Amino acid sequence: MVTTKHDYDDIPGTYVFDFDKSHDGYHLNMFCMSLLKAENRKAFLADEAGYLQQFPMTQEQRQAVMDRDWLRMIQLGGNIYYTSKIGATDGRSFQYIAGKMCGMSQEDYAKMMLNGGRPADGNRSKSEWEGEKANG
Amino acid sequence: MVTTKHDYDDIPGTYVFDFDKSHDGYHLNMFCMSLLKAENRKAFLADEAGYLQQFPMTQEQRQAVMDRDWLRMIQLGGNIYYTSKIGATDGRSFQYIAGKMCGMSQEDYAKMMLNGGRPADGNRSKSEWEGEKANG
Amino acid sequence: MAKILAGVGTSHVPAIGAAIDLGKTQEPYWQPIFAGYEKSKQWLKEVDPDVVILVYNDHATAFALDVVPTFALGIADEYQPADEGWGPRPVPVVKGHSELSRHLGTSLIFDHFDMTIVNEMAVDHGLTVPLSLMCGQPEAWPFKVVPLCVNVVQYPPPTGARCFDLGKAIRKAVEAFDEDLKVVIFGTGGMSHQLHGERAGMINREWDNKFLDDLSADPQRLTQIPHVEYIRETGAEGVETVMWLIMRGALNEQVEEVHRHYHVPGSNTAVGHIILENR
Amino acid sequence: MAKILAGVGTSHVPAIGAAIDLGKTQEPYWQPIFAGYEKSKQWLKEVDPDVVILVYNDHATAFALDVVPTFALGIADEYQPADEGWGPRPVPVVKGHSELSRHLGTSLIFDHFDMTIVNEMAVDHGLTVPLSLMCGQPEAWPFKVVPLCVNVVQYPPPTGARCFDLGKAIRKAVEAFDEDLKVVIFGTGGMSHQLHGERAGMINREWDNKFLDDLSADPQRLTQIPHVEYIRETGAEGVETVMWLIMRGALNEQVEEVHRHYHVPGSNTAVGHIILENR
Ligand SMILES: [Fe+3]
Ligand SMILES: [Fe+3]
Repeated sequence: MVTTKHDYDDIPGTYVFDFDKSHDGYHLNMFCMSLLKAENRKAFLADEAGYLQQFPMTQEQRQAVMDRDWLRMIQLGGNIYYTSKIGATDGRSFQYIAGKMCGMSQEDYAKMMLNGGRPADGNRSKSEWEGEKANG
Repeated sequence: MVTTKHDYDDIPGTYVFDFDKSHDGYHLNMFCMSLLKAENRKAFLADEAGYLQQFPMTQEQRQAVMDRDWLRMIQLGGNIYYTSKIGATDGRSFQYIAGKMCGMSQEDYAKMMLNGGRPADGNRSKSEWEGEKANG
Repeated sequence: MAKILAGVGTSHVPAIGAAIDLGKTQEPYWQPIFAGYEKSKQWLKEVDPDVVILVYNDHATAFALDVVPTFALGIADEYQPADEGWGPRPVPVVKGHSELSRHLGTSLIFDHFDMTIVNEMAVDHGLTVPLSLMCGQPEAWPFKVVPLCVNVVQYPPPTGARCFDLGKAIRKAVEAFDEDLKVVIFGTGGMSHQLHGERAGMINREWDNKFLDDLSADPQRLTQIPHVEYIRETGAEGVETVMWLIMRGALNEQVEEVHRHYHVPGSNTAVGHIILENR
Repeated sequence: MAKILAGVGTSHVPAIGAAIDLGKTQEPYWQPIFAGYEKSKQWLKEVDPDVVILVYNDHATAFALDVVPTFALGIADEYQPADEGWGPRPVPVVKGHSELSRHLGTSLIFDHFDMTIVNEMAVDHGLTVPLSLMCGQPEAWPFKVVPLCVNVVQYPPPTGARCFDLGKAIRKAVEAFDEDLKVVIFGTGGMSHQLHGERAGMINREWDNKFLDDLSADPQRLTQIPHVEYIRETGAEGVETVMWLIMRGALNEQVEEVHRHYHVPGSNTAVGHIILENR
């Protein structure tokens, strides 16, 4: 495995969905894609573990899905446009998922957005985050 | 309908599969694509007219398929890589279809190929064909 | 001869589509967003285009990760609104201008753009939300659409410079089309949004507005912005604003900004909108 | 550092694959075709590449007319031989070099080639027949493959000049890849063939051989051949020979022709084959 450095590696709290991520997350994301169909959503909710066995994902990816660990899914190659289909299947809003990923309640996240969103200042590079939380 | 002139219009016995042809032949070709699957080949052979109704082709296209009019299919937007799947479904060789399109028996066509193929001389432009047959 | 009269930049947030479809446009949360499009709707009615070239991205709907085209051009007669998981949006079918599309496809490939040609495709909120924002809720869309779908989901998207050059090639092709058509081009997506990770919800109002300024004042600068700057400054998914440069490239060097609207928040993102007329 | 050592041009006629799979290679009809590849098999064993970049076209197998990419680059770990209607060919699975593919994809998009990126795809005779011709019938293919699938079915294919430039960009990307790899590039398809219409079966031995001559003597001339000339002179489907120019573009300006083979007929077409070494 060649580990390439990228100009975006220094950006905090961000997992650029490049070819490496896409490669690692392929089957996780294609599982999410299957949830576009109502009958698949039903089958998934009825037996999550069984449904996930159809897809050659890693066990870690399956666990992250079953735990609804939204951040972990992203770290394991999930793409937000795909994983949010799991949220839709659960009847969760996008803001709920977004909040979870940054450790905020849906209410606090929504309030942050109403107040103009998370500022760019303090959130541009990893060094700005060292020792402190995301600047929300 | 805008009718565009092309630099290839003058080439005889040739139906360049451009976007116009692709547009007109889309459903005909997608029907052919369905024959990649064994169960579809079986269903098609069992009830050709019924099977073709699934595809929003023109009636003329359907008739050309049922008549195995290989040249007509091409003229109506079929692409040879697609229509040859009908030949494969019938258990016909590619040379049989090729011969039919140029009005030759499979034997004569095969013999022409063994003798070096149809020459380019005399087959480059429509004017060379006027009043005579293809130079085989 | 066909002619491009103007360009429109606009966000295409899915929640905006839902707000329209559910009749929530007058609610306090949504009202300020839609207010910014009132003038635009009037403007578009007056321009009355025959065709809109609509640059957008698909969001894991018509395309998945098996096959990801950088530039996919639709050449069909119509495009069905996609079922994104909760039924298709209740909007009219999108009628294509297949002849213009085919002409564009041929011209672009000969001009060395490596287009993916699409004969059949459902269109998601990325394409239909801009139509709703600019046209409201008509029985039928008042113009035909040439969809141009750009990959911005799987990194790397095309560069800003490539997008701008594609816009120029589109303009050249449109102007060579042998039918009198009034054409408007939409660049959609963006602006600031980071939809994932611990930095979700980032908004950079200053950066976004400088981008809007320079669409008329200094588009060349915009073509030189590297992807990493979009990602760092406006959020990972903010890189999709690069699609606006296709629209900009299709316009004259000199354009007039006739309308601008910027609002935060539209769900998780900034909503940006601009209208540029050729002069 | 990775390095491209040589290029191979070869036809990829499906009937050749069938002849191999059915054990007919020594029959009088087929023997002269396969005889021309004996030296090539030996040559390839000696070069012993780690990776082959295999330029080919799909024939209504993995891609249909709904979505037609001009250039589709595979980045998967493996590719299954496709079922083209009578079961998959009995050949080994094709192992990808995903890391090199991903590196190529990124580099090419930043170099303004509008690649379609493919994470999963079956590969038809266009890819597997050249492998059989060059390697025989091994238990496993002796190298990894980066598949590059080019549209030559729906007109227009990319121009010869664009193909040549893509070859150059591939070479640049390969040479920037941070692992010692011996790479060979195959350009496949062609030569003379007209598979449809009243002119089916046309063969132009003279034109084909001039093309083979100029791959080493004057590749610049070849990049200027318009599609209409391929179609008129070598048959409508003969235009797929344009793919050989991607191979040629990836080599040095000066190359040595170490082997050539030309035979008529291979089913409906001319079978052409060449090996060019960088020098
Ligand atoms: Fe978007
Ligand atoms: Fe081929």
